[in-house]
Amino acid sequence: MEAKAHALELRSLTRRYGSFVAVDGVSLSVPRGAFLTLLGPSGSGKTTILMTIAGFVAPTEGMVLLDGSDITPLPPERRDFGMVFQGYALFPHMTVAENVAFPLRVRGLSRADRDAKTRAALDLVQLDRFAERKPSQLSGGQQQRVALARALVFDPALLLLDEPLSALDKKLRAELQEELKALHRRVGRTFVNVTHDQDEALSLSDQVAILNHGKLIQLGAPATLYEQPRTRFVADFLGKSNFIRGLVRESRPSGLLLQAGATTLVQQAPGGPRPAPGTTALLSLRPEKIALLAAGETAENSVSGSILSWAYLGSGFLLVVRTADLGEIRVALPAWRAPIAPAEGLAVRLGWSADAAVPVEDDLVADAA
Amino acid sequence: MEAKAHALELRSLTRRYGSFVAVDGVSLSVPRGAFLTLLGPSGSGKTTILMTIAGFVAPTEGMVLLDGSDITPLPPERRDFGMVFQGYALFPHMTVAENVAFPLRVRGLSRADRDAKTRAALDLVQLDRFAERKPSQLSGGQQQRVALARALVFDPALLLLDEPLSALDKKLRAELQEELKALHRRVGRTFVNVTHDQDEALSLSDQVAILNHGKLIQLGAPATLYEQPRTRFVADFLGKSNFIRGLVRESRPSGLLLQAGATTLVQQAPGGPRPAPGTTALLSLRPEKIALLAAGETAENSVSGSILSWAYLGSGFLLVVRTADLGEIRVALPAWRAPIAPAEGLAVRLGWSADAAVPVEDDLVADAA
Amino acid sequence: MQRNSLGWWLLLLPAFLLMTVFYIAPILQVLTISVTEPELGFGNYERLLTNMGVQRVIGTTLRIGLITTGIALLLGYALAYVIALAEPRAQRWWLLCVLLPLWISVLVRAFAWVTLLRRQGLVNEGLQGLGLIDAPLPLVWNEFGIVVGMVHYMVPYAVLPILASMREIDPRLLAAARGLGASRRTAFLRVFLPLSAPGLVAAGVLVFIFSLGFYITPAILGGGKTLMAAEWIKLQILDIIRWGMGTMLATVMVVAILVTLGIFSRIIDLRRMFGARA
Amino acid sequence: MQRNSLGWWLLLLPAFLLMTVFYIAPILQVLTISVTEPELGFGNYERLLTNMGVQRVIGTTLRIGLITTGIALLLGYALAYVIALAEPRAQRWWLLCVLLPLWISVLVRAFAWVTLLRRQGLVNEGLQGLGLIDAPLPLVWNEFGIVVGMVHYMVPYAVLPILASMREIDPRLLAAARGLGASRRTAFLRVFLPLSAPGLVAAGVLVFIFSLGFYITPAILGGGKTLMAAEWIKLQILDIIRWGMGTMLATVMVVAILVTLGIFSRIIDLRRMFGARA
Repeated sequence: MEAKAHALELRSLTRRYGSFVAVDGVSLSVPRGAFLTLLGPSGSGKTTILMTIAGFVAPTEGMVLLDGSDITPLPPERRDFGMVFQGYALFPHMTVAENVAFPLRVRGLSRADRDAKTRAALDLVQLDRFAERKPSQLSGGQQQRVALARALVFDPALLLLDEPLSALDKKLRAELQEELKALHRRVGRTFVNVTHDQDEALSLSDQVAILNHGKLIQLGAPATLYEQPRTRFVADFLGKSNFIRGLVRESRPSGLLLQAGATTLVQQAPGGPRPAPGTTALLSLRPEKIALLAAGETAENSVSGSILSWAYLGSGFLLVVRTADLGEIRVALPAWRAPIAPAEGLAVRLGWSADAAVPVEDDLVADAA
Repeated sequence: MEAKAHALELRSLTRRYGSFVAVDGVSLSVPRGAFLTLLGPSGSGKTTILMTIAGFVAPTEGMVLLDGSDITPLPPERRDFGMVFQGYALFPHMTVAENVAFPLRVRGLSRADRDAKTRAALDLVQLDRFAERKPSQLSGGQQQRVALARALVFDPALLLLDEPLSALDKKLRAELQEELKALHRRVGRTFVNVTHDQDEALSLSDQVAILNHGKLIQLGAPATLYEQPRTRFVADFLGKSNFIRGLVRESRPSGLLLQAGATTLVQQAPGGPRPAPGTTALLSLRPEKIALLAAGETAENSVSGSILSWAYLGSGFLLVVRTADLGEIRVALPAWRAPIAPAEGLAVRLGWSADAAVPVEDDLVADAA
Repeated sequence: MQRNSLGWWLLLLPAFLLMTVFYIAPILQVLTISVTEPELGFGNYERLLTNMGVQRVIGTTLRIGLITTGIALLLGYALAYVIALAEPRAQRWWLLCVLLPLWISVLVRAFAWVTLLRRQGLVNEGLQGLGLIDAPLPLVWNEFGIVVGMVHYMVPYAVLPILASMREIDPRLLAAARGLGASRRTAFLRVFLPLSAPGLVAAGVLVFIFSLGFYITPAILGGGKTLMAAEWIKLQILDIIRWGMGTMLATVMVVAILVTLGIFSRIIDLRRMFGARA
Repeated sequence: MQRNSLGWWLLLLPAFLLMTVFYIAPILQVLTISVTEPELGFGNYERLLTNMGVQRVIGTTLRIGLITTGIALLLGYALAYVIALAEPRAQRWWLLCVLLPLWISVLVRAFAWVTLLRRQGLVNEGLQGLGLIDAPLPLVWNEFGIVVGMVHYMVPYAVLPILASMREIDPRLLAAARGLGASRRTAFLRVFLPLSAPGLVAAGVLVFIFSLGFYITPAILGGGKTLMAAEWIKLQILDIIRWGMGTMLATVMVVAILVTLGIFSRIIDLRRMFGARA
């Protein structure tokens, strides 16, 4: 299987439209057989990057390499990449089988070869029963699977997915996420996926590239990005986070001591450059890593406040707690055997450990530019 | 405030279209000042009920009462209900101020009164700066707030909301949910909301009515519905759930003893009729109420299995565990300090307490009909 | 898609030139003759100020055009309203009925009106049979006949842009107006009418301009007594062989039409007039 | 919305009846005359089988109609393709250029073609000036002239339905075809052409039917030598005063058109022809 998987590399890819820079010097490489997701808000350049890989957009600068050889000048039909378009782009005048056979037909395969491969591809996505239907007679999820079969039937070097799940409703999306993950494992090919849905990126990918304003902000495994975001944008875009600003009082290998108003915070600072004493540092603290402290209970960091508002979500509560020194802090609390019954104005004490938060760069100014 | 809030009652409301029964004998009452959400999948009749309350649809049978008096024959313009339509339905040829003043104008208020009330309503939704803009110049969230101001400006007896947040993206939706909740508290009026989004229903409402195929399945506070669903449909529609079927071996006031294959389950059965020994019972067990047991650890119920698949969601893992006796069990596990690193095929032991699951009626057959 | 786009355009250039020549050249030719026949100069145009006959023709054309436009808009709006509010299945049938006459040669339709409206026609005989009139009414070979025939021809052209405009109106807006306290009538006047106005204006411009250039219907239903611009031009060119005068009025008409379009293109989307939304 | 809907429809009933009578009555009247003049019976229709003149006219009409349709579709498809692929701003201009001739009276356009194509016209003098021909070519007062004028008139009507059909094609389908390995040409032939076919068929029906009933252009550019159906009808009725024969051919045309529409309405959506999507 690995033999069929290819490695992709982007070298300082830039694409300008007039004075607008859609993609700004993005370099990254995708190992053989990996599942890479390009994640970012709309306008972050993620789709332009995918279209550059596919050959529909010519980069202004930089190049695209497949297994080390430059494919930048090749037109899309010569790249041999499978692609699943947003909204699937199935040919409405062809049956499911004709859709799947299309890439084989334009490659001039014999009828027998075409039929065999089409049947195998439809089997792969469990749609063999629907071969003679028109795409319009299929549900959204089935159409999506036809698009996958069509993109995989000609053994493409790479599978490109442009928001493949965005047209589906919530329940179906979760289901097809699992299927897509299983399919990736089964065919063992390199997948490049584009999405703006953080849950999809986290649960599907081996590698996630976070983009904003055309720039690559951080690339890494899902857990790395969630637990050690490099910047405020990454922490905010991938899940919810609280941001705490403090003055660095001490900076040692064992950690930082931060001052925010009258509250002193202890913070581990694993690896990387540590901020100098006297500067301000920004911490990202996930709501689910904060606990409500019972009377007398202690934690490495603790702060008092009162509940400003709360929402019931079934499996949990989301509290917004107003604190004197740290502003509003969001806390996620499991609802099952919750230590308190949330009510507005209720006084609570929050606690978290020294390794719960992470220091992040503040790229909010760049973001607004 | 309470004086301005009104009570609404529906008495065995039925609406047929030919042989299709869109609403099937729905009775419910909304107390003064409450926030009721009608929740159900598409085609469940929730929108038809709202349109019947608004007066756009005449019921085939049954009636609509406001503060005890029958308003069924009144046309919509005589009911004096505020309504926020799906997609807002702002008048594109009028400015924001003209839109908000429209209900006052058709009621023949003087110019001075109109201006004062319009200004007050725009203040309420913090849009006073945008009074002279056209709706097309506003963002989705701002348009939604104009629609709210327009629906509230004439002191309506009731505010009806038809999927008010469905056109907005995820982040904005969460933001406006909080605003809508605060607005409800501020104006102290009775709100009736329609949605298919379970999170919105849980976090916004005082009361949720779950509908399916035109029938009212269960009515209650969000936590009651989530923790004590009456039927399988309710448990499945509101959040994720595992369903476990077992043979009742013993049935006592203290609880049930169920047999599922070689596994014996202990289950509390609070209130209500208890199933007789020898019958089968269906339990709904939420994924977040299941714990992974460490070696030697015990629980009231426990079962062994192996991880079939797993997904990383940032704040947690979702495991699908295959067990011999109970089939596939979904387990939600916090990712922060997770006791295991999930991997396919890993053997795990699951445990839960006797009060974690709830017995539910199996309405899946009725659902398929 | 962006690569090779220059080569692409070079390929299209001949087509573009051909179309321009094909479309613009005939019009320019007409314009040229109007200042060269019978002699070089603006002599033909001076007649606009001096020749009573031309002035009367222009007056008649404008008057009939305006009356036709008014009636066609009224009928067209009513029809479009009925169609827009009908069930989808009924809409299909209504639309077919409205468009059907478009398929039938305008000449055939003009003759049909003659047979209906003449002294021994169905209308006069019917009214006499009912005892409502003693002598036949003069329904044809006058302006009345022309207007009837032209309105009949124009109503479908009025319906299409108005209907397109009405279809763009979100039906929830009317429900919203009712829900906010407006009666059916107020909802129509305050919401539906203003929102369908662009279609009404587009239909008005379309029908008026078409009326100005109408030939067959006025020629047959007017019976040679009421002259409109197109028939006058044909008379000048084919019968009196005064190409200069004929092309002069043709040029005036083309210029007037282009100016009207130029003015309205700033107000409304011209594509609306053909029901085609870009 | 549902309440009072009966009262609502009663209100519309008079309008409905009026429109039916207004539209259907003239057509029925024509049909009646064809079996009552000069005497009751199908005598006029028997001439279809016996009269060489009628048969020649019908043959000429069908031949010119088919040629016009073919050329107009070819030009219309090329133009619509260019417009569909152009930038939105460019699209606006192209569309305006294509629609412009629609605004100008068909009579004026017919005369314009006469001046261009006649022996001393711009085309012949140009070709002679370039030395390409020695004697003027017979470009007008024959079928060639009629076809040129009719194609000029029909191209916009061909462009609109084809363009509407092309606009419904999701541009991602072409990208998908390329991405799956199809060259530009294959993507066009296998995806774009089949998906735009409904518009092509609709345009074909529209142009062909319009061609059958055409009067002014053939009358002026044919110079009385090539007779098409509409002119023949006019001759019968106005010049020879044989109402029976004229209305007979008119009826045949109306029936033929309705049958054609009936057949194609099963295949294509008729509303497509006017670019109006319901």
